Amino acid sequence: MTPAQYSPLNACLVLLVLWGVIGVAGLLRPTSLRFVGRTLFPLSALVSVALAAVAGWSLGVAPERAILAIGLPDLPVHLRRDGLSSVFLFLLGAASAGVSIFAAGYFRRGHGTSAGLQCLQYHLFLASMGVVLLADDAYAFMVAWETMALSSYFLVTTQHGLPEIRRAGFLYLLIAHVGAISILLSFGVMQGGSWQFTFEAMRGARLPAPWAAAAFLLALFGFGAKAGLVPLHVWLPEAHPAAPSPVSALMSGVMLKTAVYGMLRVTFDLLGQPVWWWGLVALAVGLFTALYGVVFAAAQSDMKRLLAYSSIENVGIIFTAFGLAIVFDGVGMPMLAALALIALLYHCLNHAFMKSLLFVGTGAVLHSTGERNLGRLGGLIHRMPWVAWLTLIGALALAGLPPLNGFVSEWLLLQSFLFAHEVPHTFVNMLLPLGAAVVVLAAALAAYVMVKFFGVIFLGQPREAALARAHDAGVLQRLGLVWLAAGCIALALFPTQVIHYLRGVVRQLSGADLPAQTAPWWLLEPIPGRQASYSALVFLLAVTAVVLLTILGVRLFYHQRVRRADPWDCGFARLDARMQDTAEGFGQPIRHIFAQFFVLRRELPEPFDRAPRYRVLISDRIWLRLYQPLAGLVQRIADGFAWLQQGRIATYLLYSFVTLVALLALVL
Amino acid sequence: MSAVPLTLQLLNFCAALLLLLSFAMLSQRRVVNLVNLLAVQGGVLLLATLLLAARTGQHHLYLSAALTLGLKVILLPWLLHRLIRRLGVYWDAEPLLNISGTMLVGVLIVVFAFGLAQPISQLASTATRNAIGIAVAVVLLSFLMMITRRKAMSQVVGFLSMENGLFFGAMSATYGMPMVVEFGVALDVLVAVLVLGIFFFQIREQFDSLDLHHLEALREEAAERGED
Amino acid sequence: MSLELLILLATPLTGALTLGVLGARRFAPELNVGFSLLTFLAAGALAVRVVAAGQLLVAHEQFFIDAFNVFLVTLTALVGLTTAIFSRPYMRVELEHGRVRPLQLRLYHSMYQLFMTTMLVALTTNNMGLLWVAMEAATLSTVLLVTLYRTAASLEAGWKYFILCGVGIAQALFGTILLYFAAEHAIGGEGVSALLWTHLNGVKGQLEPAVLSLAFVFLLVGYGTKAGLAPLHNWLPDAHAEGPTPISAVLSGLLLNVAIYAVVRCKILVEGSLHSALPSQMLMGFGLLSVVVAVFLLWRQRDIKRLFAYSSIEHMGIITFAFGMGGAVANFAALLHMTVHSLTKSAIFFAAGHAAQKAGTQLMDQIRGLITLSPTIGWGLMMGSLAILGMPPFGVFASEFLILTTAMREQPWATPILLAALAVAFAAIFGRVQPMVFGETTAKRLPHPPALLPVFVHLGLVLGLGLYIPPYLADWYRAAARLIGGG
Amino acid sequence: MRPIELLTQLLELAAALAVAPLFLGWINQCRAWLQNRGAPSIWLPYRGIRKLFHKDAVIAGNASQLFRLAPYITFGAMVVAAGIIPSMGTRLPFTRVADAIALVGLLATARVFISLAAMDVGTAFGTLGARREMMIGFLAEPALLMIIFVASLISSTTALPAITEHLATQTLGLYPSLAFTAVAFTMVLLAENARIPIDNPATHLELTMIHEALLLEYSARHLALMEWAAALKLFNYACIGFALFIPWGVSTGQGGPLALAASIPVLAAKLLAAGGVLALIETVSAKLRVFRAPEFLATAFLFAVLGLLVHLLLGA
Repeated sequence: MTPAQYSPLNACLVLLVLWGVIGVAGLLRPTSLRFVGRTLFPLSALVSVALAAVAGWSLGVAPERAILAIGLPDLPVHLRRDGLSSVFLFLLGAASAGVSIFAAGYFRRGHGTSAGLQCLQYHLFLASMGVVLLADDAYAFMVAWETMALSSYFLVTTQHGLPEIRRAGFLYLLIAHVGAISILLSFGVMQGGSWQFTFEAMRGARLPAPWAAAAFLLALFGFGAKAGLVPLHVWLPEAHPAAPSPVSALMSGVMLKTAVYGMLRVTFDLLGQPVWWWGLVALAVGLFTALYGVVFAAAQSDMKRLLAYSSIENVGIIFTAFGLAIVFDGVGMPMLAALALIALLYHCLNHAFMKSLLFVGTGAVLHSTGERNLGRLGGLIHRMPWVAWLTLIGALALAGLPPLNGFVSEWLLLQSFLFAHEVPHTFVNMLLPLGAAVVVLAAALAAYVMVKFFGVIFLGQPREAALARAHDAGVLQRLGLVWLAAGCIALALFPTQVIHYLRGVVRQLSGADLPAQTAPWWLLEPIPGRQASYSALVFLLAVTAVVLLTILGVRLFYHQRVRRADPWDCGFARLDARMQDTAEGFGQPIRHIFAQFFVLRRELPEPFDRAPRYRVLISDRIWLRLYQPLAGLVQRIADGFAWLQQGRIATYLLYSFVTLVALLALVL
Repeated sequence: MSAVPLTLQLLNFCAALLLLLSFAMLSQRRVVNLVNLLAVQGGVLLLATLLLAARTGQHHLYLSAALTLGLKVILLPWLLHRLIRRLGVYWDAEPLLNISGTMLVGVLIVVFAFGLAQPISQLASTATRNAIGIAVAVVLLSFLMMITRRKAMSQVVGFLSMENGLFFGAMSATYGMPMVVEFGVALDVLVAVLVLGIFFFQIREQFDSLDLHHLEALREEAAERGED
Repeated sequence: MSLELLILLATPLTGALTLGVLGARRFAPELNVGFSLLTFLAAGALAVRVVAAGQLLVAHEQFFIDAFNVFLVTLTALVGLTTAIFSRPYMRVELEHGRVRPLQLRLYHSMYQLFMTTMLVALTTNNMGLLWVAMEAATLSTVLLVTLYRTAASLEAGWKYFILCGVGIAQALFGTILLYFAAEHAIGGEGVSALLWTHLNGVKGQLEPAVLSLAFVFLLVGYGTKAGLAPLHNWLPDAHAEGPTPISAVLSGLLLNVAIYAVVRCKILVEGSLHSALPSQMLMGFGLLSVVVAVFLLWRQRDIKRLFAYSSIEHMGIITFAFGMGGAVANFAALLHMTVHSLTKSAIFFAAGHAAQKAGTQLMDQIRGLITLSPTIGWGLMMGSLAILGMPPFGVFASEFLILTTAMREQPWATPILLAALAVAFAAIFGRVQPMVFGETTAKRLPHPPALLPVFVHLGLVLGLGLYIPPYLADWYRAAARLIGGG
Repeated sequence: MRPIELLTQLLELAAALAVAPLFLGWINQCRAWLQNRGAPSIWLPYRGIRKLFHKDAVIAGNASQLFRLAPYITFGAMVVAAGIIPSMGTRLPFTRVADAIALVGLLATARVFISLAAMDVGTAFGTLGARREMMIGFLAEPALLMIIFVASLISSTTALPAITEHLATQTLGLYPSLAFTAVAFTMVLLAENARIPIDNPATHLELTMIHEALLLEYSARHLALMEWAAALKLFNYACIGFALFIPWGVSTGQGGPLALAASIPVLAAKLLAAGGVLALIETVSAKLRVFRAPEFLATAFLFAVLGLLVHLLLGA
């Protein structure tokens, strides 16, 4: 296109179409790994980079519209790109670039869906996420939304030979579908009887308070189902491990964020004026989800399930920030609302990079060891240094430790929590600060989880002999890991620059904004005058400086001699690798302290067992208490209806007769 | 009463007779007698049609009278009798609801039907206004009969008497439907009975009996869920 | 009498007679396809003409084509054609399995064409009496097809189908009589015209409400039975499950539509005379009840064709509910839903039929790994099920989108029920289909390549309708929606 | 930045590095006195560190780079922390880099690296120690944050020096809310620095210990750095306590060299007192089972929350 008619929106569309083309191209030679893996996926990574660039560049650009000639008769597909879309498009592009390039090296021969078909589904998934972010009318949004669910479902069930994977896929698609219907109903409320399903009309529609609340709650349910808010989270720990690692990375890193995007779009853009108590609902759900997720993450012994639960935790934190923003916005504290929203968006970006990094890291481990169970891993830092050290970055970031990026967003969130006591509602202003404590507890637990994750996989001694044959990631995989890690570091070291862009987005979204930033470029001081400031860059430099000085000093004043010896075995000379602490053991304090979260089933060995074994089965209380009874209820009702249908024709005639007489009596 | 012309009195008499006949069917347990009653019902219908034709002088009524004679008085009873002889089904088993109970329900139905017909009769300009109530009653009674019977054959008889009720309703309310429809209906009834005949033989060779409890296999039995 | 209409009605009739003679020959299936094709062409021509020249009133006003029924006519002819194409290899295989004998094949082909005739007559006629006759004839022509296999189960199914629909349709006749009665009153008794829908529609304002409400009850119960509305639906699953698959496809895809069509025609008249919400409420009640009953019975099915029969009941419920809500959007959505449902559902029955043939059973627990056995069937079944479950970008989603959003505004009380029902339906159907399509297979390959062209043609159309509805089609729907009222 | 500020900064760092082991020694001294047994030399920690530096480092065969890097990182983190906390003056150029929350994060980072290093060798004890250390950590952090919250509510900032300055220059010096939080803080301090009642720094009985289990595989210079870092950590916590609860005496505002000079003895006095108090607590209380630790820290958290509510209620 000529520069005259060049617009970011068109560029994005072209790139999305390109994704589609690449996907279809995969069907040309569906079984050729060389073609699909080594050719198409790198190309798609390039497209991702381009998308990230376009979106990033368009952050400041004013909103723009487009209307395509497809869709329902009175409702062609409306598209609109504004700041919010751009942020998430950037997220999509930047994260998927790393994941795609990793995936290029990830493909293997194996039964299940052919590589070409996976390629199609994968790119359909990416493109539909893009359309979700650009859609400007309910129908286009819903179509893209469900296409996203569908394509990811097929990706999850790549290995559809295994029953548990089919089960995971089924659960995932079921909950996604229910959520989608709820979103649909929320749109039905928001169109306000105008029968205009464009978002433009919804912005215009002024709903009466109860209707608006209904729309919000329906949306919260629907998007919460996709984001994995408790108690709608059950699909997440099933689906993420089932999917191939790059797909898990995308689902966790990007797809969950589309739900956040939808929630922001509905609440701040379409409904316009959020009411403060909505925020309390979101806040409560978010906090509970965060705690629930991280506690379960700590108890897992499958590395991908662990990451999945940690995703639930982060979604919880994001929704906490969301609720906080609504509360502030509702009671007329725009500056703090802006702060909370910035924290929210920042955390979305962070999590996209960290979680994708960790998932592809586990992918690399899985790839070279074929093992997902923490109990059979260990000591891989010697075999796979690249993966180990790059994953360490992700782990530390996810643990919310300075100077990495996870800390920045949590710091911003806590800063905004500090003002919660100024909310002019008694009780609320007392309870909100406790929310901060929950967030910190979740963050600290996240550190616990990450120590477990990294320590058990990469540190210690290999728990299985087979691990000796583990090999480090290939070039393409390394490239992907490096890209994602670099993203984490960039987000960590230049928060002021990121926030500068996010401010514009937030202003566009809710009209709220931070005061003018006065701090120097290297110093993050969101609200000048409060002296609450943080500079990751200097921080890092200081620590490194001290460390280097120390090392130097030690070398200067003392010697360098190091002897290797066996570890201290307390005089019990037959210690072996299997006597290390297991993942279950590491989770034990959590199980002890948060006992009421779990339903535990233990198998303890008898003193004289020939083959003593210790097993702990941890199950989700919500699954047992909510979902199984639900299924049982449906079964019972179904049996009741079936009882009415006993095959006797006289009975059926009786039904008709009674119906007839009843209706006649009705009109009589 | 003297104001009412004779034909009209006769018509009302026929109507009453029809109602009586359907009660008789309801109480009757011998299939052969059921068929005979059906034939008689057809006869009464024929009589009513002729009377109406004579009174209103609408010619197409004669035609439909002829149809009635051919189809409902002669052909159908003959077919059914043949079937009964060929299949050897003479008795219906004990009905699902005992006779007296059925009668009681029948009476209630009649009351309901008359109540239902009230508003219509108000504006019926035709000669036999109050006959509609009876038509409804006959239809519902035949319905009841189909519900309570166990043999396929008696259900069919019920079905046909329902058709008769409809026919009577159509005539008394509107001097019969347009001819196109009349023929269509007649054709359908005929085909229906033929199909029935085929059916009966198929059922017979399948179960060597026309007892309906053979036809209760397709039901919603407990199905354990697979993986889901 | 317009030429297209003549061909449209005459072709299947002659087809019925010809095949009644030649139906057992080797080329009979091809002949069947040929007649269906001719019918379809005629329907297309008719549609073009009506779209061009507006509504059509021919043969002493006995036949009447307007926007409402012309698209149903086209749809019927199309599905009739594709089903004929599908039944070619299908019935061949049945023949080789020895499930049917050549003579039965003759019956099958001739009755198939007869059934098409009755459908088309029922759709195009202007005479409520004739409509009734055609509906009854439709029952009679299919009842012997349901019992084609002569198994105990098929006989039972046929018997129930015959009795229940016969009794039901008898009520419809009484309703028609009452309608006639009221009309005669309003118009004055010049016999024939008092049953012509156009006339009735003209004078519906003066029709006696008391009579019409009675008439509507009888008509609703009568045609509702054929439309499979709960609790009058009991014949439907049996008939669908036990008959040959092509018949299940047309029963589900066409007969139900025509029954709904009849109900709606009556509703238009009655609403015009009653000026009360009663008919709408009845429709909504029936609709919701059907949806709920159907989804919960879906939950416990083991037979693949029974499963999708119940899903047909569910969708008829949704359509009825939408018509009950009324209003431009809802009617539009309901018409769209009729179209996409009959396309999708027949496609599913095609795929399911082949699947059952390949696996040699209709029990879903014994059908596994279709996707490895025959990818086309597997994907066909999977995509069809997802489409019927309202997954975008398929057209079913488009109509459900409109229906649900409308319900949320107009009848918010109903939405929780619908939400729950759709969720249960999804769990039930998808939970069954997924293991059938995926997983490890057991069955062996068959000589005859499956005729899956129809499946993918249908699904393609449904997909297209989901993404883009061509303007003239949209105008059809709009005009029809306006006709039905509210718009 | 003014030279005086730089001077203060450097002085603080130097003081921390120098005095931290001494503070440890002083506490042991006091404890010995309280348990009336002969006290070891107060300089003992220095000797220990010096000795360790001279030894040859012995490392487990399968230890990775992480294992060798951890001590330096931990030490570095502690030094940087010392640079953030205003122990003598509040006008520190470096403190803008990190506020109280970042400080908590910094301590957490150190903890994570120690734990990872402990898991690296892959003996049962290392993992056990890491596990317990992380447990204490995630229990203590919320309490610590609540404590900081109260202080920063009072002075409406999270920057530690600003808090100190605000509290120190406040006319009304008495905050009931701070009284509550002071108790909470003391408990957190004990837990975080592996003191009785959570851990016993004097024992080497593997199954009961936490801190020692972490260091089990370390020797020589690495161990020395770890020990020094531990001392620094204790010192830092003490200084945080001073900054929040007894801020008086630090050179605030435009305080010149004199004020700075004056703040040195004040700090010394505070440290002596704090050492005494710690020794006293450790003497009168017994070590808890590991799974009593949650209750202990929950109590600390409760006190902090009470402080918060009291502040919101009384505005003081």
